[in-house]
Amino acid sequence: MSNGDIDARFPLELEAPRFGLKKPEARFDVQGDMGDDARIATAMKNFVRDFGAVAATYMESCIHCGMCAESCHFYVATGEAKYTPIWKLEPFKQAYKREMGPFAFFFRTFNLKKRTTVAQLKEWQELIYDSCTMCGRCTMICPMAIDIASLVGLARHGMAQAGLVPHELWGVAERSDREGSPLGATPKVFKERCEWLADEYEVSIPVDKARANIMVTMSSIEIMKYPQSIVATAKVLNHMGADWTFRSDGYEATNFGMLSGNAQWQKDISLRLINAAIACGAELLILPECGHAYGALRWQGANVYGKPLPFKVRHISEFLAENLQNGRIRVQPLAKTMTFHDPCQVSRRGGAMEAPRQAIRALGAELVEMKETGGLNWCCGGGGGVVTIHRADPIRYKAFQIKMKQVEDTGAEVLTSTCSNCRQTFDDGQAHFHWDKTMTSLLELVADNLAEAPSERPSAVK
Amino acid sequence: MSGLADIGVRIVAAQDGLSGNGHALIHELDKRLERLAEQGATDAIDLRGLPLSAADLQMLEDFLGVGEIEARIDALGLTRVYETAYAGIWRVTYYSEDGKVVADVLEVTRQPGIITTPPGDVADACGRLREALGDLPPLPGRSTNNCEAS
Amino acid sequence: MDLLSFARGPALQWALVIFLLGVVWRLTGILLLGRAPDYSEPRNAPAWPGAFKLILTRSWPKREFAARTAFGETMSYVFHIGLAIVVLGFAPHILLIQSLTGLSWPGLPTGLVTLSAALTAGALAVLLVRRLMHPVLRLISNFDDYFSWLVVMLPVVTGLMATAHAGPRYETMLAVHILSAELMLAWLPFGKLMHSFLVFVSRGTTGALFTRKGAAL
Amino acid sequence: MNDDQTLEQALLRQGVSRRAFLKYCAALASLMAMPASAAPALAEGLAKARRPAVIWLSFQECTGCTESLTRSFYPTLETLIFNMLSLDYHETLMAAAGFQAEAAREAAMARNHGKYLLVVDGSVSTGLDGSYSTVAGHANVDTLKRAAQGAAAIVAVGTCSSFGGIPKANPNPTAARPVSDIVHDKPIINISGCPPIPEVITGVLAQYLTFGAIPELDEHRRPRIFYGNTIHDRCYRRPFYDQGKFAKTFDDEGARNGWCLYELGCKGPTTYNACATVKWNEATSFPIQSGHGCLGCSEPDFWDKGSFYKPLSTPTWSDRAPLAAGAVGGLALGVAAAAVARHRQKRITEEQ
Repeated sequence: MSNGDIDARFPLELEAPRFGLKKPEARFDVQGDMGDDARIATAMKNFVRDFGAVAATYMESCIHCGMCAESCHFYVATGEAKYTPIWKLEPFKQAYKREMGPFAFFFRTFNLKKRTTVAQLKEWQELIYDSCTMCGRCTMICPMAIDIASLVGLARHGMAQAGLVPHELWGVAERSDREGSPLGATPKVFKERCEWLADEYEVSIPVDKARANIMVTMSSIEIMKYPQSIVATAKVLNHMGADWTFRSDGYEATNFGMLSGNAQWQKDISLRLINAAIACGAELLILPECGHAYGALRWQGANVYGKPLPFKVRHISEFLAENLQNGRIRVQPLAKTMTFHDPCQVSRRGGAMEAPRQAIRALGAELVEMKETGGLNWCCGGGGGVVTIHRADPIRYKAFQIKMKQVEDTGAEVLTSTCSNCRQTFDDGQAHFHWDKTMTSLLELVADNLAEAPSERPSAVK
Repeated sequence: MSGLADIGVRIVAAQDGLSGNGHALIHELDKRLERLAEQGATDAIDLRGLPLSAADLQMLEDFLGVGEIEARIDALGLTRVYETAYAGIWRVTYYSEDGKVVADVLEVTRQPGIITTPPGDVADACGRLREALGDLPPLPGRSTNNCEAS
Repeated sequence: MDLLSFARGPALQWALVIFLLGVVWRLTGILLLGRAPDYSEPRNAPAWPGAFKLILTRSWPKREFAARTAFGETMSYVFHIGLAIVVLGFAPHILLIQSLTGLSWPGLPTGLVTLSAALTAGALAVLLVRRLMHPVLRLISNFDDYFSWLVVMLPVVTGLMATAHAGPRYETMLAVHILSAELMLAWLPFGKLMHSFLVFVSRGTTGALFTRKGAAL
Repeated sequence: MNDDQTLEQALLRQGVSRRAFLKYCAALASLMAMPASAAPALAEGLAKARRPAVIWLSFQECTGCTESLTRSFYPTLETLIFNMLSLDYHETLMAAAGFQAEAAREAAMARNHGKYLLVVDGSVSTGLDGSYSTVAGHANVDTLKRAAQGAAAIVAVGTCSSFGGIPKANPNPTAARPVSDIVHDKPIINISGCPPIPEVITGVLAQYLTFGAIPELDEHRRPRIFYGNTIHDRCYRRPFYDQGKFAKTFDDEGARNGWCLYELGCKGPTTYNACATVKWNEATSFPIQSGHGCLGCSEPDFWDKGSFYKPLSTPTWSDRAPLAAGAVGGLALGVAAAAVARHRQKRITEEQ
């Protein structure tokens, strides 16, 4: 299948409440025209590549207690047993036991674990992609502390190489690798947007400065759907008098290569950011309000690069919190009750859980926590690429109801988060359920409430 | 090396509290006495076959009391028989010739078997009596008695 | 050789040999697989205290999950704690452990141990029914789950029977009890019962990895 | 001989009154844990019983069983039992010796063919055609076979004749066997114990005489009436076991307090006998009461079931080398499995 075909068959839907490709019919998706043997061999090769001591520990440890189901929004919302998190890994576990486990010899010799088949992987495509946001809530309930989300991430590698990814996700990932953005935010589009926004909002937006202390990145969701975020970013950084820049050779923080499971694309996408940051001599790379971008660069970036990164990587919420607390960002009090939706990859799995709360406190707003919050927050249902997959809509909407109930229970006036993917999932859910709550961006709230008389200190801010 | 003398010995008092078995036994006696009264059914309870503490036994003795009859039988050692204050309940204690208790029984009966004359003994006695009678000098004017009927 | 002598003699020796062989085999086979270096800038270093933290804290369920998992967790606690009381509290068991490891501690009254065993057996029975009824558990269960259940249940039941003098004569029942425990020992490394060791490895791994990132535990 | 006399007649002749006999039966019933109300029936049965002839054969034994029997705790009643039996041949107890004794046995066997009770103590040597143990030139095993032919029943007194006992212990140089291994066509009652409790021997004989039938036996052909419970179940120290209170050494606080001897290797839990209830030496005591664990002497192969001082729940072996070998083997297999897996990982990953 050529790339042109994909663009024609699944054109971008830029007017929809959340970005994606045109809705195809329900199906098992297959990319490429490999035979079944080649496909399964490729899947196995890429499954096996990932089996190290950590994955092995996890796969040996499951006691089949079934508790992970109770933590998963897709199981809780639907009651369907197949959405039990550990069940989603069944073919992956099967491959492990047969090929790499300590007793693999017996499993092979006596065929105690059968070879994984293409039919099986096709069946599991829905479980590995459509019904897992890799939110990691199941890790929190597992009595053996098995990190199922990371295993799903690994399982996706084999699926992607074997061409068994849901089309929309494959499509955006491929476009991302090819064009530099999953949603059409090519370098040209990005630069034009920045210029237009600078004019429209009368704000200085440096792009492609040769040297800068801080390199800022954006999510294409923000670029295309929430461009105010670009403005907000610029306002805050300018307010601080920071030495910063966007780079047209490394601005896209989303990494659909990682979400689809294509390790090569993941690397390509990450290296763009890393090389751009190195090129401009940045000491700090700020990741935008995007969940998986944090996991991709903050925690996996250096490993993709193969050595420690020569700059620090921080999420925008961490940056805001630090500078609100040390007074470099000064804000007017925002006397409202506010509830915060933790983006799974930043909070629970990323470890930046306190930063947004510090920022909210610095804003002077009253934070009303949801009943399950922080490390145990319910996922919005759209992460892990799920929001791109149309056939997952029914279960995603069901899962979203859990989220809506949580938000309603707080009674807070403002609903905010630090992930534009969560934000578009909320917007989509809001439209679907005709809900009266709109998700806001914490970054935009800070930018909108900056104190007057910005300090145009020339000194650099680390 | 420590000598045997160094090994202290502590004498632990035997269990002497009431175990409750004595009370259970009295309930049992009540049932069996009722059967004796209504159906004439006799019964016996081996006191040594039951886990009774010294206190239990003492309580039983005090509770049952002593009735009107007491007998001592001298055959291969002593046997002591007495009726308790509750007519129909007898205590029969068998001793060996050197005075050890070999059996201790509560009999629920109108008359314990050990007191009753064994039928064989009666027949033997009859023969012996007649023999003895033959040795007895006859009184003038009387004929010999006959105990064929017994 | 009678059954009891067989159970205490060669059977016990073989069971322990298989047990040790299997446990070491499996742990080594897992831990010696590749381990990729992590170049990311750690949020917390060193991370290993997190391993111990999670090993401890994950033993207690989180309040947020309680409503949905209370029943299964309660039953599991009953049978795990009950089993621990029986295995570690019953004097003859302590003697066995002492004879093998030299470690010893005071035993518990037989009545308490018997009660624990009965509760354990009850909880295990309930959990089996649950496994057969609950759609999730039925879906994810395999031979290992049912066989492991059996080899745990057998020593509990035969132990109770031996204590209660039920079934065959005591010495036979005792031998059957010991043999059933040996079956459990021999099976432990090869099935899910291995979690008695892997729980430390698995929780420790996640604890350390997540502490490094500052992620929620 | 007065073999046709009833027991009652024989006793009366010796001046034992009927009341005395009834009293004896009450004691016997109590001893055998029969219901007290059964005493009159027992008396009636025994009174009418004929005195059976008894032939007592001693093989590979230590005379402990006979010693035990002659130390029964009610001397008068004990005499009574002997009065009930017509003990026609017992090498240790009989006055006759040599050819006279042999002749007496042959005569008794012929006279009571098919009716006599054969009592055996000692195990039967079968090695070298039985020549390890002979009496008057006859191998024990042959004497037993011959005597068994005319026996109504066989009573094996002691663990040696019941189960082989110490002569049969490893390495069993004389190929010693129990009676039940040699004789297959006669009823056999085993009265095991090393030695058996004297009251148990007399009790079983009395019961056989009274009812004229083999009593109810357990798997090891022992009368359930005496061998129905374990020492442990009837032990006065049992409450300490249940409370988890154990003597750890023979001179510690627990031992002084009379706590349970399980940890010192007591075999009470797996030993069936009446020691804890009937006791020994005029009901004075029994091993556990005097501070030593039960050796399990009334059980088959008690000599070969591991140390007397190792608790029942512990291994009978102490060699840990196989365990270490297992762990080392596991390590080797684990390393090999990981190496193979990594090799496969490399191969699978690189092949295209």
